[in-house]
Amino acid sequence: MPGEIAFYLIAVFTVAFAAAAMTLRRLVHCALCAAAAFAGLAMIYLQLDAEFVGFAQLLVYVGAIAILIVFAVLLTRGDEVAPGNKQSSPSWMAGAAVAALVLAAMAVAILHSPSLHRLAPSGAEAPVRRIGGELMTRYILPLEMIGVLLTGALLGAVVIAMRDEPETKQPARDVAPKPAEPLEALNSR
Amino acid sequence: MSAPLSHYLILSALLFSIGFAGAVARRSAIIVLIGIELMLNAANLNFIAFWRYGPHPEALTGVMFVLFSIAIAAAEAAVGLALVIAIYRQRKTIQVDRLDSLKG
Amino acid sequence: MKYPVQYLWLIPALPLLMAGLGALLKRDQRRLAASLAIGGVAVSWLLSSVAFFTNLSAHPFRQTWSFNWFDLADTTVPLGWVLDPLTAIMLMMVGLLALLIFIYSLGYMAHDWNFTRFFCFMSLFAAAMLGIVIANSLLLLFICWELVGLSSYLLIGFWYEKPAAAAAAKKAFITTRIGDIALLLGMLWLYSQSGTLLFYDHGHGCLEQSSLARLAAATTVGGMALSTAIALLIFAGAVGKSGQVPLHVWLPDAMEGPTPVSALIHAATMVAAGVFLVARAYPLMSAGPHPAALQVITWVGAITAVFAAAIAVAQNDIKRIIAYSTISQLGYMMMGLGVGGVAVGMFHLITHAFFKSLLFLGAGSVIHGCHGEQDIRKMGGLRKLMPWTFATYAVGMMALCGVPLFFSGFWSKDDILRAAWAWPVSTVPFCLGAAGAFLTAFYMTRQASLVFLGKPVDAASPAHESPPVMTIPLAILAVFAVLVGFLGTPAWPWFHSYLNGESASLEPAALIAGPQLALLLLSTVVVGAAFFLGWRIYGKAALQSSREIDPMQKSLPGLFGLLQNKLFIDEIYAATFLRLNAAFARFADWMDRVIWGGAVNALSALTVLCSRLNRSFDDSGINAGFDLGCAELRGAGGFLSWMQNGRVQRYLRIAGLGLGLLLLALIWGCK
Amino acid sequence: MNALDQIFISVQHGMAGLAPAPLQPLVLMLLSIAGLMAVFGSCFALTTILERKILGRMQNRFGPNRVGPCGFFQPLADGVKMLTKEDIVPFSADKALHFLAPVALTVPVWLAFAVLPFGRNMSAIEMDAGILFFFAIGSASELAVFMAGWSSQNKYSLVGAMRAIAQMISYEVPLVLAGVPVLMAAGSLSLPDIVQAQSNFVWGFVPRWNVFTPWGLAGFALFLIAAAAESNRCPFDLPEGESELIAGFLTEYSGFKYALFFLGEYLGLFAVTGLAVTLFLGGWQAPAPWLQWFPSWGWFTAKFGALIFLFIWARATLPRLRLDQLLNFAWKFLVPLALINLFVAALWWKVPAAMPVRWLLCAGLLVVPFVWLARIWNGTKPTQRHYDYAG
Repeated sequence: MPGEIAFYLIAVFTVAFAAAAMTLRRLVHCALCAAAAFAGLAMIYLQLDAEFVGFAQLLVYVGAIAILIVFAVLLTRGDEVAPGNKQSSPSWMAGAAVAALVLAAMAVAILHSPSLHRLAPSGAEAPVRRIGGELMTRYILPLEMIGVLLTGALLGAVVIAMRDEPETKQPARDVAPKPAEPLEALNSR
Repeated sequence: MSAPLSHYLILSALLFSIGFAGAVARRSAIIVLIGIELMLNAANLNFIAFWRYGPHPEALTGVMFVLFSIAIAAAEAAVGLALVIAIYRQRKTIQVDRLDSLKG
Repeated sequence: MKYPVQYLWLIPALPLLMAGLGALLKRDQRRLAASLAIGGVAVSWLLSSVAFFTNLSAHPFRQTWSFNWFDLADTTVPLGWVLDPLTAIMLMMVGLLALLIFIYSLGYMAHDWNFTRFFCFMSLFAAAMLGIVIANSLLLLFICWELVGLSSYLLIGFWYEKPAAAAAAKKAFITTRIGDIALLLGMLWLYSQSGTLLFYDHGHGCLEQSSLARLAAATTVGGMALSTAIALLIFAGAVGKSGQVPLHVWLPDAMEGPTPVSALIHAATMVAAGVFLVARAYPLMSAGPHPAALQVITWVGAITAVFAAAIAVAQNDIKRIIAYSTISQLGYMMMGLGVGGVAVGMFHLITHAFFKSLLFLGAGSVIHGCHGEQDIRKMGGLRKLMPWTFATYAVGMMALCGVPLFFSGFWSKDDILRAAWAWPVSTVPFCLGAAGAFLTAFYMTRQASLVFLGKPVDAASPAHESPPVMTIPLAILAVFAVLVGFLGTPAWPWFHSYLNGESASLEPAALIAGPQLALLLLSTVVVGAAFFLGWRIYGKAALQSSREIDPMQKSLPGLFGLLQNKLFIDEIYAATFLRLNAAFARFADWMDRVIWGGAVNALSALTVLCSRLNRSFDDSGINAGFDLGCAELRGAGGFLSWMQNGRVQRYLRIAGLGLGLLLLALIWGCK
Repeated sequence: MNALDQIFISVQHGMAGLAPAPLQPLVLMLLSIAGLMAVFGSCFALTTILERKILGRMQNRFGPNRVGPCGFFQPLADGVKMLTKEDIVPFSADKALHFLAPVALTVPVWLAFAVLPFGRNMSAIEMDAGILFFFAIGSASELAVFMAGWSSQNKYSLVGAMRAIAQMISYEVPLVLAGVPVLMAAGSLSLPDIVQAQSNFVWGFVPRWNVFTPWGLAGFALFLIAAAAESNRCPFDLPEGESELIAGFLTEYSGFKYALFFLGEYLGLFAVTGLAVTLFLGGWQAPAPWLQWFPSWGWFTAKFGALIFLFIWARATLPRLRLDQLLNFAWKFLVPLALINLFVAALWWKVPAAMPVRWLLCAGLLVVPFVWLARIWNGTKPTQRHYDYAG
């Protein structure tokens, strides 16, 4: 019973923050609400006995992605709300309608599924040691691929976001690593 | 630890739809990205729920999938936001409805 | 030395590795980049030769090897390679040409500041092309197919700072993508029907008897055999890649790329990949009692052959002429496949690969010598200034025209004409083919006269001969352009027997048996007449100093103008696409405002819909007179462009709508 | 001895035994929380006054010496002052975020203490992925710093927050990487397991702590440096550099909220120091077999105090870095070294344990890149930097 209450509390928390993240006016608020929603999901993972995944979610989403989003908001001056500037796209009703359709379809599907009232088998757990073992044996190839992908994404992100130097003749300055860049950009404001 | 599986699925569907609605209805590219992340997370929640409630929780497949998915989401967010910043430099806007140079 | 088939992957892997290494090099490591690329392709050519000679004496003549790529629940997705005569021949050809053209590029690209990147892309291309050749799975073939398209895109747009090059790259990529989508659909369909994408799998492959019989027996829309439908979809992919009508528009523009690229990709290998695909899937194409797919292939090929040859007559850019000639020759190959089978088409593919890359490299040499000038009206008299280039070019030209007996093009083209003559369905393709041969000889005469004969004009005056690193590959290619033809003469059809896994015998009598002799004479006469006519019109013109106006333009201005503007195909596409796009954009606008905005006045909305539809019908009705094929294409393009208004959110919305509908359909389907 | 060692546990269970049975787990938990908050809260007070006195001594002056005996009631006085001060919220500030930021900073830091083993059987939660929890929780503080800086609507605050985030992100990488070899050695992410893996003694008297291996020593040094930066300690305290940024993201905070930030920073330092003790210094293990009579939490406290003293000492000795030096140091020096260290640690377990050879090989593999990198970065002259906003 306490588990159930905890679940509903966290679920309401998560959905509320997710909705806030999608509807609030200021982008910074949206980003922070999204971070809270991600944290709520991490709690749900913990509640589902997926300890490792929950912490990974927290580390990656709250620790990294939320920060990235916040940086992006500041660098694109997305937090400055002009009075007459509308935040929703012209045909947002169509979007909302499609989203509602999707929700309805999924809800119908879920409510008709035979696994509707299945309860969790007890004793399921994902010990870190076993996750590590599986990662190093059965999932070694995906793991390597993820490594390659992350490297590529890192390089790609740096290259894309790198500022084009106006004068190329100048010998390459001591290029500051990536996190320093947003700061420089910020300083120049 | 006794909420039935369907509640998790409904929660996931809700998150997915919220993310989707945000992604299609807001003008800011950053919100669109957040919405996409939410959708990804909803999918992850499904994986974890099915892993936990499935007949073979010892197989760890759902957990593994989510771990990989989180890693990919991180890469996606990094590249996506870098693109947003690059677009902002170029076009001075990140409102997706004004980025239509690919118009056919 | 035997080549074990499971190591066949080494052949494409080497250039791929070199491409990867090349990508890591710095811009000034030119020597290293070139040696890596050339070394990689040389070793893989050596391996190809070993594989070829292994296959020559192999028994059975087709060996395959496959492995599981990944498992998805109960489904396994295997990939694999095949070593059969088709593969072996293509491996030899691609490897050798790639090697020669890489070496040639050393000279041609010597002054380019992106030298290392060029070799990286070229290696990538070579890897992908070799991958297509060895693939024993339509999936692997498709992967490599897309990689080839990608590297073609990269190389056409190699000088991306030129807007024309960037546009041409985009055009090539997008146009071929239309065909690729059809190929993808065909692939998926084939998979859903036969359950495998392996070509040959010890009796279980999709090109083997059991599966073919099943596919040919089943019927689909309009009573068409399933095998025919799939074959046509696959052929659509080949149409895109091989520049057949109506998707040929990208190939002439692709000449914006560096000339070695044109020679390797847009003459010898990649565009021939479409032909190769049809040859590879030939069992599927010809399955069943009434292989309708082959008829389509024949007609498309024959029309392309004449159509492109006609346009080539009036072009002035030295590379564009050869590009249209390539399209035309690809049409011949398709026709050969349609009427005569794998061997006929493939033989022309091989001979064409050699003489056409020779011509391209020769043209490159001319351009190099004339400091980037490409307009043949501004050239002339290069015969004396560039003797090596002239001699090799002449060989290539005569091979292309089909000058009797000693040139490869003669034998392969004759092969096709003979098969077309014997085609039971219709004799029109034969006539079209003969007409095409005439036009080919004519435009080549025109080009050669204007470029090499007469006195030097304008740009040609300071021309110089190219360095040996360029002329030696030319000479080697010229030798091949002559010799390859003797592999498939009617007297000693070694090529055909090899492809069919038989052994050839020398029968000189076959040369004069049946209609053979008459056909040989006929094509000789056609070529001779064309040479004569060309010489009459242009041989003299070449002697004049100023030729701003083409002699044909003087006598037949209307026809010439039409041809010079490529029959206005580009303009027609542009006009219709734009027009329909506008109509669909209005439609989209309407959707947004009325359906989503609120269904309050649904009745009036219906009226508006009717009137708008009416109007768009009127609009396109006025523009009637265009043939049916283009109209269909136009519709498809218009629909696609409605969805592509460039705003991601529209795409997302459509995707979401699709997801919702799919789910609902599934739910109802399950009940 | 055992009774003394387990005295806190016994007391906790004894008190929980008074509660009705169904509530006992809850009561146990609450007692742990109360204990942690009491101990580290007072530790915070003690550290502030000790730091000021030690700094005073090192700078050849008296520290605070007015309030109470030898000035030891100074923290109390400070506390009273802080709590009674007016709470000022800037007019243009984002009120909600301005209020939430100190909370969001302090709460995760308290949570991080939950997994640290302070003595034998003395960790509030025994978690399978304890160290992962520690770092995951720690990452939340970056968002809190951002909230503080952004909600103040003040340029200095924003710049300070951005600096702090950049610094925290950058130093989190070497921090985690320096810890990874220990996890490899212990084969577990659970902190009690890691301590257990460092029990025993080599040759009967050298403790088998990680710091006594080449990779452990290097990892310990890297970890301490990164930890100092993570908790904004001198010489890495430029996000709140009072002379440059009028205290950075703290500018607009006063009174109780300011006190919370202050508390949060010190608690962060304590948490990461406790982790360093656990990972490298054998946690609560005694340093010699004949010293095992001393209670385990005593050893932990001793090591902990020594490390805190080290941090205070560093503050008195080293000058503050410049921002570009700070980030270059993280990415171009610490991260490569940490990666090399990771490799060396892997090698350590693969090379047969013929002691001298293994030692020499691994130490050499670490020292050579260290010297090389140090020479490279020492040789580069500081470059002229352009500050657009200055003019």
